[in-house]
Amino acid sequence: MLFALIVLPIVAGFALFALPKTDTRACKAIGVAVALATIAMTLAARNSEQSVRWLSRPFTAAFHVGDSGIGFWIALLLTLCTLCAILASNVPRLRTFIAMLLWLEGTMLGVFLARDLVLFALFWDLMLIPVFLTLVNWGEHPATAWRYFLYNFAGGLTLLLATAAYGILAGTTDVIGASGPHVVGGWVPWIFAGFAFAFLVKTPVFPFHTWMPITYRDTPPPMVAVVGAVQSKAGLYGLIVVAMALLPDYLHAYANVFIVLGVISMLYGAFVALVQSDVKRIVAYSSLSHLGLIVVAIATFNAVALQGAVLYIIAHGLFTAAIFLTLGYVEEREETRSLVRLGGLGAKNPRMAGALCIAALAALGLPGLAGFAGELIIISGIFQSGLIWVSIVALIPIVLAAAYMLRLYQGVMNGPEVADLPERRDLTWIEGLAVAPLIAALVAVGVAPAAILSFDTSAYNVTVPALHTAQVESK
Amino acid sequence: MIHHVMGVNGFYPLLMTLWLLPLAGAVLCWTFGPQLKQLAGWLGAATLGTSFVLTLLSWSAATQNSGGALGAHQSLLSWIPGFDFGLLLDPLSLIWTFIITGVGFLIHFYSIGYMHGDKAFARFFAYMNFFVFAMLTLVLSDNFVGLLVGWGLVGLASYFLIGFWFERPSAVAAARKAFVINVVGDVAIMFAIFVIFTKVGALGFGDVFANASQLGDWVFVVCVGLFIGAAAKSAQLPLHTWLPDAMEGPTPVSALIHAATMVTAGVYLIARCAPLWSVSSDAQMLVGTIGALTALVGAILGTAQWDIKRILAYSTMSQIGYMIMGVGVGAFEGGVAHFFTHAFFKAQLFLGSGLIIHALANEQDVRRMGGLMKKMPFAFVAMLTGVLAICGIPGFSGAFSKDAVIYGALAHGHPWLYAIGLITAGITAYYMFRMIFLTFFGSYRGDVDPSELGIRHPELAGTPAHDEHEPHEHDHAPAWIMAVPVGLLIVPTVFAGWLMFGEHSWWSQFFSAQFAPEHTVATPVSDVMTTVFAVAAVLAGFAIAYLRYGAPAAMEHAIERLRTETVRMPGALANALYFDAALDALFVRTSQLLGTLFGRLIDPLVIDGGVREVALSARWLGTLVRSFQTGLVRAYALILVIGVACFVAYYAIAGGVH
Amino acid sequence: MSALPVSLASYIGLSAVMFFVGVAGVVLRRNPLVMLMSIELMFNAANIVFVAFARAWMHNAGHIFAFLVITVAAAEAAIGLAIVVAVFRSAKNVDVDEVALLKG
Amino acid sequence: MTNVIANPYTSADWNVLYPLGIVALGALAVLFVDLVSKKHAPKWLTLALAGLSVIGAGVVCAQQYGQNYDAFGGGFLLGGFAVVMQELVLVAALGTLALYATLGDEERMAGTIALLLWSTCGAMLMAGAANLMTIFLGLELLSLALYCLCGLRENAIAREAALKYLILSSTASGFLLYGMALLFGSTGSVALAAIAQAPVAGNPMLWIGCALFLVGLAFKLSLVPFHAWSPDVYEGAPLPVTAFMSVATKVGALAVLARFVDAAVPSAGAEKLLLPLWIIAGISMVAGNLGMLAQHDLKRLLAFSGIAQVGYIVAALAGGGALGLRYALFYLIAYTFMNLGAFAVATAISTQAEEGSRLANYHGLAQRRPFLAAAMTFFMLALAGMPPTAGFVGKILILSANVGAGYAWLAGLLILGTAISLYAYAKIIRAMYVRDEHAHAREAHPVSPLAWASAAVCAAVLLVLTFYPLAPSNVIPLVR
Repeated sequence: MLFALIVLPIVAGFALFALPKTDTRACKAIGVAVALATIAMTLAARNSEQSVRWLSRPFTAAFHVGDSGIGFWIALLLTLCTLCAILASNVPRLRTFIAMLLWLEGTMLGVFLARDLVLFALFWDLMLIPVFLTLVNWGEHPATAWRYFLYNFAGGLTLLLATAAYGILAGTTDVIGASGPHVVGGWVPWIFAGFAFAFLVKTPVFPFHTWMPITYRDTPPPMVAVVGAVQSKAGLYGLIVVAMALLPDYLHAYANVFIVLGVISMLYGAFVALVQSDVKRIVAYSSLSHLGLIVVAIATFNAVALQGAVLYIIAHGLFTAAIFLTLGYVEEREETRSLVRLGGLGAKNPRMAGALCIAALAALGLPGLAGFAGELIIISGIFQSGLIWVSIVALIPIVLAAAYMLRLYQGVMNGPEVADLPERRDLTWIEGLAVAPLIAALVAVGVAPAAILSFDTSAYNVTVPALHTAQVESK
Repeated sequence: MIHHVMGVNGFYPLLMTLWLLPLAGAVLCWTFGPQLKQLAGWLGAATLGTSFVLTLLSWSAATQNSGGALGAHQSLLSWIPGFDFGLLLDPLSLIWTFIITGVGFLIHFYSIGYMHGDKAFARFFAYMNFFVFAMLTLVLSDNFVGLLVGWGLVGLASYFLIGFWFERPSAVAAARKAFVINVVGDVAIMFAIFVIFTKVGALGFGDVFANASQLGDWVFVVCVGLFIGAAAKSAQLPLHTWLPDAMEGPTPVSALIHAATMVTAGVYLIARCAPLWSVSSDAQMLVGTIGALTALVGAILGTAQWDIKRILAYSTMSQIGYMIMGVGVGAFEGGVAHFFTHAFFKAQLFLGSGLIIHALANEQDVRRMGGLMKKMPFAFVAMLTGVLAICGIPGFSGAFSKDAVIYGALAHGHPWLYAIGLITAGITAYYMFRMIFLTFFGSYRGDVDPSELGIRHPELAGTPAHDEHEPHEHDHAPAWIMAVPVGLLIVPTVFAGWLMFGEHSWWSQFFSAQFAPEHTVATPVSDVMTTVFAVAAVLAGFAIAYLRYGAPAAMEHAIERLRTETVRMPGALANALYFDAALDALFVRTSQLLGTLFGRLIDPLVIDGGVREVALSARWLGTLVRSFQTGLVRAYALILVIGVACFVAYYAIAGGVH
Repeated sequence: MSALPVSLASYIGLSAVMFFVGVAGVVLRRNPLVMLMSIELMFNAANIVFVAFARAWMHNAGHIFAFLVITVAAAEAAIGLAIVVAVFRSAKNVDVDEVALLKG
Repeated sequence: MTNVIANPYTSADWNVLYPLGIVALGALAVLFVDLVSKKHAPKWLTLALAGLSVIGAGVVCAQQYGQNYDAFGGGFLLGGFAVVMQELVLVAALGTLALYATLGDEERMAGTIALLLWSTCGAMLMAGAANLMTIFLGLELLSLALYCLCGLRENAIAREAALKYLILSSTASGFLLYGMALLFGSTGSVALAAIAQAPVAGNPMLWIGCALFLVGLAFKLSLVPFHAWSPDVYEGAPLPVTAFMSVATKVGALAVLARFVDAAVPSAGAEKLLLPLWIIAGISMVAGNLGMLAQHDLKRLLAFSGIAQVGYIVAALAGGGALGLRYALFYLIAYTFMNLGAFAVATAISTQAEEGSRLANYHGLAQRRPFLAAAMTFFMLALAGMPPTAGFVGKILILSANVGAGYAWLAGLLILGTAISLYAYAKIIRAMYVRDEHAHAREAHPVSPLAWASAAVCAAVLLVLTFYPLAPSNVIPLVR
């Protein structure tokens, strides 16, 4: 089941090419069907795992896939985002584009469901390829693809190196989802550095972030919805299941570095987002800001912060995807992304405005929506772990988020109608359908986030009991 | 840990219904707006009316008291592990619910007339109902997180309603400003929540207050955090600047959200957290002082306004200053009482001003009014009762509550705050009667050229021209729809204060189980003397206002005097004491500067520049490797020989040839 | 006429000189034919060493090797000539420095 | 008495050479058929004969797997290692035949194929060679035939390539040979094992002999700084020859090198003795990849790539551990298929008139030939060491070998080199996938099914090597 889940989208992506190039409806229909199937299979595959022997020397490795506790939720997010992205896709050469989305889904499912480090690294590098090809094919600037390539493959390389070295020291790489064997030796700091570099570049964190705004700018909206929402989480997921679980001593030792980088990212991204005029760049920098918070959360080794981090990973994915998709509609209709040009669309496009509004509100942490729950739990965890000043500083980006998200929303939807914008109709039902599940999930996760917090934190060497254990004690 | 729940646990369907009805109304109005047309207004009002009735029916449940558990508690759902969300209706939240649904109903009803013909009529009622739902969430929540959720949602509703006419850039900017400042408050409350969660391990009010001692010295931090939240929501210094701008919203919005209910959430928060406040005298001092200063500054700024709604906005700020001062110093009963009466008379004033604005086709500048008493006697009566109440003329509602607050400051050992309260009372009388004289007395100035009145930019001076709002002549709603709520509000505006009259008033009975007995100090003057002082101050204020605006001499030269006053307005007053400019320079400009610096300088030059150097050097090295490929066989042979020479040299040395 | 025994070192010395002459020829001469001849010199320098040491070790592998090398060198010369002729078929004089189409 | 002298070797010795003999006879058969034909032997017949002999040799060779025999007094060591290496050479030959089927002209076909087969014989001989004589013989057989093959085309650059190859390679052979002579002189033996284990202290002739011997091998492997010939020769030679050369010479030379390292490692001075080898391997990884950055010709680019790839493989031998050797072999196998695959794609887009090796030929290939473009992408990713290719697994294995053997600096250089190479390989990928405005102008000519199939097979093998747990430790034998 799990193997099938990973392979299905990849194979389907190839199979699409058997269809005639012009039959975009069929391509889309198949894409949607595959995405729906992956959602169903992901749900069905919870708590299951599969393993097949792979290498026995120099270390044991296996094709071991399964839910690491956290991976399931991200996989679910991924399948949902992919479905929405395929529904919302409306680009030239649609067949190839949908194939790219499906490949991206399959490879990323591999990343989040891999229980073996080598398999993880393998899918990690694979997931970069569809994005790179998309940038080459649909991007506006050739330099963007290179920048993406340069940074991410450099990260992929250090990941490979670290994986190999870890495997040799530990004797096995079949370790994800548990607290792995304790590795020691002079090499371990370098192994840790290799992992950390890959994860921090992918997330990204200041100062490795400069590939990200331009990548988000140039990738077509449906793809960037998946990339911004889910691919960026690969780094954080890696930090949790690899750095926290397998190399806790070193994450402890270098926690301050991570916290400082996270805090800088948080503030840096928020400030830059305040003054951007390209709407996609605003969201890109807001991601830098939001994900910085999660990096801090992970570095605290606090169970509550970790639970919040996972919740916020999901929440951030949902609202980022929703914002990007909606902005994609805007761009498609108005042929511009500049806040200088845009304005006043809300009057004629209430559905579009509503979707963007809810997504933006979730992004700025409106209480009751998903983003708020994540932020609240994360920062409580940070406070709980004694980093009081960090928790205070972490509140600043929330205020800034309100400013830039409203600037974004109002700049597009409010104000007097701009006469020279091409006037188009409101969202079609299928476009609405593409955003609706994300919006619904934002509300649902905001109101009842408990399920996502239920994973077992004990594998991650946290120092303080998690929320649900606290509950057990209290009863 | 034993769970302490405030209120008697049970199943209260009425409570849940009155909470959720407005949400249902909002959803219906939003979803079926185009189909409902004018019915949306009636639907919105009806849900609130029903909620109000349900509130009255829940009265006995809210006031039940069994073994220390006061009020009704309804468990709802487990939000995150360990944190259950529930509803709590006790006397404190009952008072708020009463106002929210009661006054809210009247304002909704009024809005049916006021908003008649607006193209987004249904959307308006959806937002309004949503606001009521959010506000009820705020006051009915039994824990800090739920309160914060309501806190954020009312901010959102406020944002929507301030920016209701979102085609107007000024409305859009005002909405954003209000929201961002309120988020500052939200995060401060979040911080307080972190402290409580870490130190106490629970977030339910009952648990927290029962274990408040575990907070230790952190209780001051918690109080400050909560107070920053309260200050942002309730327009306390220095976070008040959004409130005057919020008048960009339709007048019923100003009446409901920015006068009667939402802006008093800070008062509710402090009253709710009375067990925390009563153990932190530092917090009392801080909050009481800021409340008093806000009352004073709001009143001073109120004297310099020309826009009728901005006058009322500053007066709201000033009056909330009183309430905050009251609950801040520990006079919870008095502070809450002032909330109660203020809700009536301020709603009354706003709705009354709405009548004027509506009749004058959206004219809001008092300089262009005048002599309206004859044209609009009903509005005059409504406004006058409101003004008398706000000034605290004995017998009118405001007198009882305001004097209780001012005296409370003295009784809790803050003579300076007492003095400020009395001075503010005088100033209040001055600017309120200034408004009355300018609006209703003298002759109508609406046909005078604005420049003669000193209005340099009429379009910027509070006279918005929003066609979509302007009702068509033939399409007026019946006049009674707007008149009835105003008329009904006159009753509590005048009489509500009597509930608080006397040593063992109904009010103090009502709250006897809610608030712990207050620790008062011996006062040099009695409460009766306080009323005398207050009346004296009010009379003084009235006298000045009369001399400047109401006396026959002033009336004769009204136009010249107004022009002079406008032109000679001191800069500090004209610019609202530079609060806006200071906040702008300190935070907004700085943030933008940093953003520009990072985005334009560090990203492209420092980081990318470094990476580019690396890439370029790789390419340069590639060219270097290439440059050896000259294509000449002999050159290759030479390279080969040199390589061999190196090899041989190494091996010769390593092999021991000396 | 006295027959002085020739030491092993002399053979090695001779072969080393031959070898260096060969190497110098490859690097310095521009005529491909001369270069090929220089390479033959290098091969034959090796042959001298083989034969000398075959004698010294009393091991006939050196001899066999030398024959092998002679054969290979002959084949190489043949192929080399063919290629040189093919390259310079139309040219009046032969100069490897003028053959540099492939570079960079 | 005479019996013994006349026939020192038994049939067991000669049995070992069956595969080689079949290939050599195949070459003769090809020539014979051409001789008896009216004008030329038909192209298909030549290729079929050659193909049959190569496949037959492969089958016979495979049957030898598992037998261990020191043939010809240690001149040729039969064992798993030799079998695997010979099979690789045969694979290269078969692939080259497929390319010739597309590109060769009938007139010269028989001679060309015969030379190719003899060249194959040389490489196969090297695969099992364990003494200096067989090594030299194999090397020269391989090289002499290749000189001719390079020049077998009627144009100036092919001949220039042949001339350069001839002169430089012969010079290198001269060094190698002189080194061999010194080794023989200093140890009195021609057996690699005896040489490598000779006492090293106070034996300068041995050391200098080693230096020259290793230089000769490094030249054949085109390790920096002995690489200068390879870009020019690769570019100038006909496409199939380049393909063959890029694999077969490297397989042969690596087989010898691996034997030498394996034999030398247990001795006392081994670390010192082999250090220069690791150093030039490290330099090659970086310099080879750097050299790729500014190239516009696929063959030239792959020449630089080959420099770096061989650097990786040699680096895997560092430390001399048994695992390192196996990983080197694994990577060599993978390298064989990825290189052949890339050349197969290049052949598929070639015409008789023009070889498809200019990078310009690849612009917008994805539009014209999406599957070829996909295959090429796959090979480029494999060369770059990206998943899901065997190149990825191979690199991980080599890294682990390096780190495990204490040569972390080699691992570091490998990472650096790979990082640089990504850029160069991605340039080709991008060229293929970028939208070509003149797409309609470039007519997509028919693709040879054989070239197509070769590419597909290579891709499939690479994929299988990635996912099939071909634990190198189980299947791939040691030097024996």
